[in-house]
Amino acid sequence: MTALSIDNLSLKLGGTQVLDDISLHVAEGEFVSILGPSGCGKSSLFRVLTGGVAADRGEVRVDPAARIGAGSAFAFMPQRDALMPWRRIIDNITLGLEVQGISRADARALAEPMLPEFGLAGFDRHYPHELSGGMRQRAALLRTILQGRPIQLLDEPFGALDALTRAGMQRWLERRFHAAGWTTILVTHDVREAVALSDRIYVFSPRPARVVREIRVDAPRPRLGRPMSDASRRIEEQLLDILLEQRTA
Amino acid sequence: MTALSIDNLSLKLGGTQVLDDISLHVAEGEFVSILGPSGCGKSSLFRVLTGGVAADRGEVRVDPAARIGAGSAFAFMPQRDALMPWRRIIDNITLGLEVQGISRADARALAEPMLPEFGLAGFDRHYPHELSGGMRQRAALLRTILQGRPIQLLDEPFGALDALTRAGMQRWLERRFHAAGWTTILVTHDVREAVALSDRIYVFSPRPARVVREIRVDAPRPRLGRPMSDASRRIEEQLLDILLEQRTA
Amino acid sequence: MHSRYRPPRGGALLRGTPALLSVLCALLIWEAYVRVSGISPLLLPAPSQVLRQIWSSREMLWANTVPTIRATLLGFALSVSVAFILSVLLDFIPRLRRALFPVFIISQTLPLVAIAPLMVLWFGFDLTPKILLVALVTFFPMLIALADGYASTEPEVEELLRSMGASRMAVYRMARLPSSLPYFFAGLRISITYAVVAAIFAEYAGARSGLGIVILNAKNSFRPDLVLAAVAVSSAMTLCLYGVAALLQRLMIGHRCTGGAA
Amino acid sequence: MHSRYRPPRGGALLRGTPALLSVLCALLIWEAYVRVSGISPLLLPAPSQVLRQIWSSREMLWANTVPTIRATLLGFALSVSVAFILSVLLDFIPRLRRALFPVFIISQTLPLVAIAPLMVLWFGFDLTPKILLVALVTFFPMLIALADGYASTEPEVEELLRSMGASRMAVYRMARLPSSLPYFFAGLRISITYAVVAAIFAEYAGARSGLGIVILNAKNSFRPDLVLAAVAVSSAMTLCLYGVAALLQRLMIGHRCTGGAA
Amino acid sequence: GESVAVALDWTPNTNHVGLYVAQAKGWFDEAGLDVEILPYTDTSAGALMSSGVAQFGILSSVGFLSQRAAGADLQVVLGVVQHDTGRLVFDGERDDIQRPADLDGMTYAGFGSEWETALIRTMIQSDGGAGEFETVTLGTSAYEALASGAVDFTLEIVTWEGVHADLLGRSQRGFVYADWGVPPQQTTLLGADAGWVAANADAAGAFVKAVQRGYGFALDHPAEAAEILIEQSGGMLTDPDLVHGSMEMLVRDGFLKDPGEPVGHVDADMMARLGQFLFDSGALRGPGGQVLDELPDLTGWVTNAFLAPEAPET
Ligand SMILES: Nc1ncnc2c1ncn2[C@@H]1O[C@H](COP(=O)(O)OP(=O)(O)OP(=O)(O)O)[C@@H](O)[C@H]1O
Ligand SMILES: Nc1ncnc2c1ncn2[C@@H]1O[C@H](COP(=O)(O)OP(=O)(O)OP(=O)(O)O)[C@@H](O)[C@H]1O
Ligand SMILES: Cc1ncc(C[n+]2csc(CCO)c2C)c(N)n1
Ligand SMILES: [Mg+2]
Ligand SMILES: [Mg+2]
Repeated sequence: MTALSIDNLSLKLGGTQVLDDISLHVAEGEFVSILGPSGCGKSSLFRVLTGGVAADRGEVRVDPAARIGAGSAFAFMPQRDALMPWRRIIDNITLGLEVQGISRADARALAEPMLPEFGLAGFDRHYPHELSGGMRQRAALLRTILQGRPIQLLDEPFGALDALTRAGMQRWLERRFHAAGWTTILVTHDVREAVALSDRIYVFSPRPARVVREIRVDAPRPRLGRPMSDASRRIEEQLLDILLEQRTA
Repeated sequence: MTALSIDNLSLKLGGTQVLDDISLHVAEGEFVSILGPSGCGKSSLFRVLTGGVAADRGEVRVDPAARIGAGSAFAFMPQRDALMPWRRIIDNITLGLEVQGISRADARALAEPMLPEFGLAGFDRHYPHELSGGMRQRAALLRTILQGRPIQLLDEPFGALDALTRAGMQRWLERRFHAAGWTTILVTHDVREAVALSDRIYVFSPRPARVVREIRVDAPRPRLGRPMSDASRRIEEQLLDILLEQRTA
Repeated sequence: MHSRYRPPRGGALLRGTPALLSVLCALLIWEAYVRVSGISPLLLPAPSQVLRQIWSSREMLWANTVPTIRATLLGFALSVSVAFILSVLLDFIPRLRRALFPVFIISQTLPLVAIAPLMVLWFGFDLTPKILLVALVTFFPMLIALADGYASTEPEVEELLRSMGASRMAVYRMARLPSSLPYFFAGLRISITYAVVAAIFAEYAGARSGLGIVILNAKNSFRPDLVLAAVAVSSAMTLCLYGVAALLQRLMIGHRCTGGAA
Repeated sequence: MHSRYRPPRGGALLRGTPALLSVLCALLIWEAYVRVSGISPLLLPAPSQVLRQIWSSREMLWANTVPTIRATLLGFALSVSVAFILSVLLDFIPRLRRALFPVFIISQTLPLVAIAPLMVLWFGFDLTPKILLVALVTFFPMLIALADGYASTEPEVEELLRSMGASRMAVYRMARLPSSLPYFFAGLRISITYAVVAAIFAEYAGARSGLGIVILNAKNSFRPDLVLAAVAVSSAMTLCLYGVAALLQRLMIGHRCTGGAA
Repeated sequence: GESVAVALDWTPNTNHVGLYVAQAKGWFDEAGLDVEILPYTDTSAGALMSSGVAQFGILSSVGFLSQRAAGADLQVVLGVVQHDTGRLVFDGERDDIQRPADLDGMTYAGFGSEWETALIRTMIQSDGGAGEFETVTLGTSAYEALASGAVDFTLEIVTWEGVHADLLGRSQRGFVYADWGVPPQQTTLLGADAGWVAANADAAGAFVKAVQRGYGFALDHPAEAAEILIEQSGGMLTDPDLVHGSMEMLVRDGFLKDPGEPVGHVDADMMARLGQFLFDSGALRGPGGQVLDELPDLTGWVTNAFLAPEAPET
């Protein structure tokens, strides 16, 4: 079943054509990645989905079943963490739960057990400016996950993490997403990451973004934490080729 | 000749021990990377170097020859871009030159030819909030490079870039640094990047950061843009092992 | 707060020393000037004389300070509440903002000297006209501060909240309101000083008692020392209120990276 | 600015329509009330009568508006300049800030009604006391706005500048000053409305001519229509000044993500 | 010529007519004086004179006595009116006020001076009342407050506010101070900065004589003087009936001149009795604010030395 489908979306921002006739769809429980050169329009696509900007043309349809309650179907992790400087880390993390009307105490009770896993234990009482770049990113990720929405929109969630922390988070995510049956769209600039996590990958062109290729990753799972399979390696090379081609085109 | 030496540096921030007896040195023209887990204290080390915080103990010595004029010896690229929201991109990029007393017109003349290379052509008149995450990062990098300081401190300069844009920037950097004879300290979370670019690599422990290993990379140059040499691969594996060990320790 | 931006330690008392010194200095110069120049005490009395007057008239001054404090506090409370409620309304309904904001600006442009007597005639000589005048004078800075504060909200934070399904109300409560606090406190500290001045002015326009009446009577009786004594009392009172506002600011947003000055 | 936060288009005129409508509405209700209730024009003249009065006394009103405008503009210019210079000094020398800031707060707590007559006695009936009073009343909001604005500077940006070898002066010019502008303009719009009120009050305390004199004399001569005519002129004047301040804000920082309201 | 500024005690009214006539007729210029009639402001004429902003000023006799006792270097140089124009007034429709004793417990709209209390208390007590009433300091809003019923009584100048009330058909009644234990007084006077007068005796004499001539002209030509006042006061006095009515009353009731005395004559004895009364009431305070325990010597507080002995030609 299709959880989300985007049809012929176009967007202009301040005179710059950013999205050009984007169409894509994501099935329920599917993990889809978007790859594309920096500045092509990936984050802008997310802004359209979350209502941050209105598209000039095109349509976004969300599976009605995904809209639980009055809230949004999406949990969104922006590229820049958007932590509130006046809230302690724990209160930033529970923001989405608070919005959903969960009491502060309950929200904290939900969030606190996850702090160690995210390397934030002992920092829950700190303010965002007292955290490192990677810690802020993990706090933002945790804030997103905690909302428990059916569709997760993640905009470069691991950009500021070192290889090991990143691998740990990826493994955690994959388990968690699988268990929860969450639909996911991941924007990433890391081809290997996309291959390791995704069911399908959309490759975007340079700005204005068009979908230049859609690739199904059928390498056997689990793919993380073990030597890369040949299938994965092939797809990675294929993707790099497509990107390279786009670039020189 | 030693361009920069750091001896027994310790730093506490808001009750958290961040740096613990860090000693390292960088020779003139050398490219040194710092690898370490997220939140260990890499950015804090840079803040000590640029005077953002005062160390509790220890000493930083900079080669007097590196201190040209009255200005700082360092050109610093912070992890979060620190672009000024009220300045256009071009004026953000030329900020360092303006500080050095170069006229606005001259500074722009210096900066403008480099915009295409950084993928910012046509965006010089935009404000930072009209740029994508990766574009902001490239603007911050260009702002750093343009200062022409003898020592470059780069805090994850490619974190928000896709693989290809990143590779392009790395190549450009290597050429440019080589030509200018710049001393460089690169903080990165990408082991492969560190191996590809560095003469030496320091590996930091988790917080509080200590230097756990110093590794010389003697793989033949140029290393970028071609299949990885065996020497490089060995070093990469060695580094991953050290990091893993640290983590579980 | 980054450690180097921390205010110097040493207790409020120690930190207040330079201020006390400079005030003392000014008083000494003034005293010396009066004694050396031999200027008529009808034009400029010496601070020592003013002090003596404060002491000898302490009961009368205190009896007249109470109504002024009451008018100030009630009027200011009214002003902040109204400004707050209006700021919310105007923030939620842009149409209303465009329709009403200019009206509020106009309300602010009415010269006090013309309005105060009218208020007194309409509402009598009791607390009401004073409260209203204090509110009228101080509410606009609060409104502007709040409105500009709301406008300073990071769009990214708002978009994030909206992506979470936050209602307009929740966005307001969780993003716009906290973002406005630094502006709010700047406005608060500005308008609290005006509040006392406005209360005294209102008394001037018609009252049974209060520091304004003391000043008026002392002035008409050629008693500048008593005028200044009342002025000193009113200043002390304003300083206290300002201190409370500053303290509140420190308590509520002092931990932020970007806190208020002084 | 993100596109959805753009102010609605359509020219200043069109956007001003709701405001004009609401002001007109208020005037109409007032006119109707006066006509229906048959209230004595000595207590509350109708707006139409006030308008007629403005027209028939236009020369006298204009002759008295000029000195008020002059005092307002000169006093306000003095105030902004002094506040700016002081804010820089206090920003550069924290020791000075601790010593002087409380003194400025005290200066702000002095009740106008007590200070204005003293100023007139010291400086006479000419421009000087008016300029000084306007400056005294308006300079503190500007100072607070600037000081809080400086304090709102992102530490990251300052650290970056310092890493570039920027002098304290350059950090001020390139980071602290631009960061303070939103606060500065909030302060500007607050204090410009007080400037006119202060000028009129200063005239009340002693002047050869000016709107304050017109109001005071018209009131004592049982001429409420003339009082309101002068009030209307002063309001119009304040509105113009406010408009100029708002325009300046739009021109200078309107492009920023976080702009002022209204 | 010599620059001279005169301060007023109220917005332009018929008490000031001599000043405006002299100005309009050019008599100040003739005397070699450059005279400016300062507009009425919130700062009292006494204060303006003692700080040197003005050299002359219109004063009330009670105000003058209090200010001089408090140390202001003032001197009376001309009497604007020869008899009491002050009245304690209230709404004529009110049956509950028949005599001063009825005012006990009522609300008085005051102007912010201490002598008011002494004067009113004396009136009430001389009628057998307690002399207790509440004061609301209203200054220039006193008459609006009385008209709107916000207060019960206030003081007025019968030749101005009284005429105005009559014209409006407001029934208003009043008590004459002198009927109730207060010595008679010349309510309105021309005062001067005594220091300046001593140093500039010629200019002072020229000024006072020109003013005296102005009041003399008003006495002889009330209608013409009223027109001059209307014209000179800058558009504030738009009710000619009030000005003319007031001028007529001043002349008709003999306020401007006593037989056998020149226009502007000041009665030193009358002033001395008023001074004694204020002293007895404890309303005179010295420079430090202490109630005077000894009546000061009043010689030299008033002078007729600058007046022309006979009313000059008009
Ligand atoms: N003001 C502060 N108060 C308390 N702790 C602080 C403060 N500033 C920094 N820290 C702590 O210092 C540690 C090091 O931070 P730093 O930014 O140097 O990490 P980093 O190595 O750059 O990490 P990353 O790779 O995630 O950017 C972090 O754990 C952070 O929480
Ligand atoms: N308000 C605006 N005015 C003009 N151009 C804008 C505006 N907002 C975004 N853009 C442009 O839209 C393009 C797409 O931006 P977007 O943030 O979506 O890129 P991205 O694919 O997320 O890139 P990155 O990988 O670097 O984050 C960029 O070129 C940016 O300059
Ligand atoms: C025209 C005119 N009306 C009222 C006053 C105010 N005033 C001052 S003293 C006093 C009482 C005198 O006995 C009054 C009524 C004035 N000065 N001139
Ligand atoms: Mg992006
Ligand atoms: Mg870091």
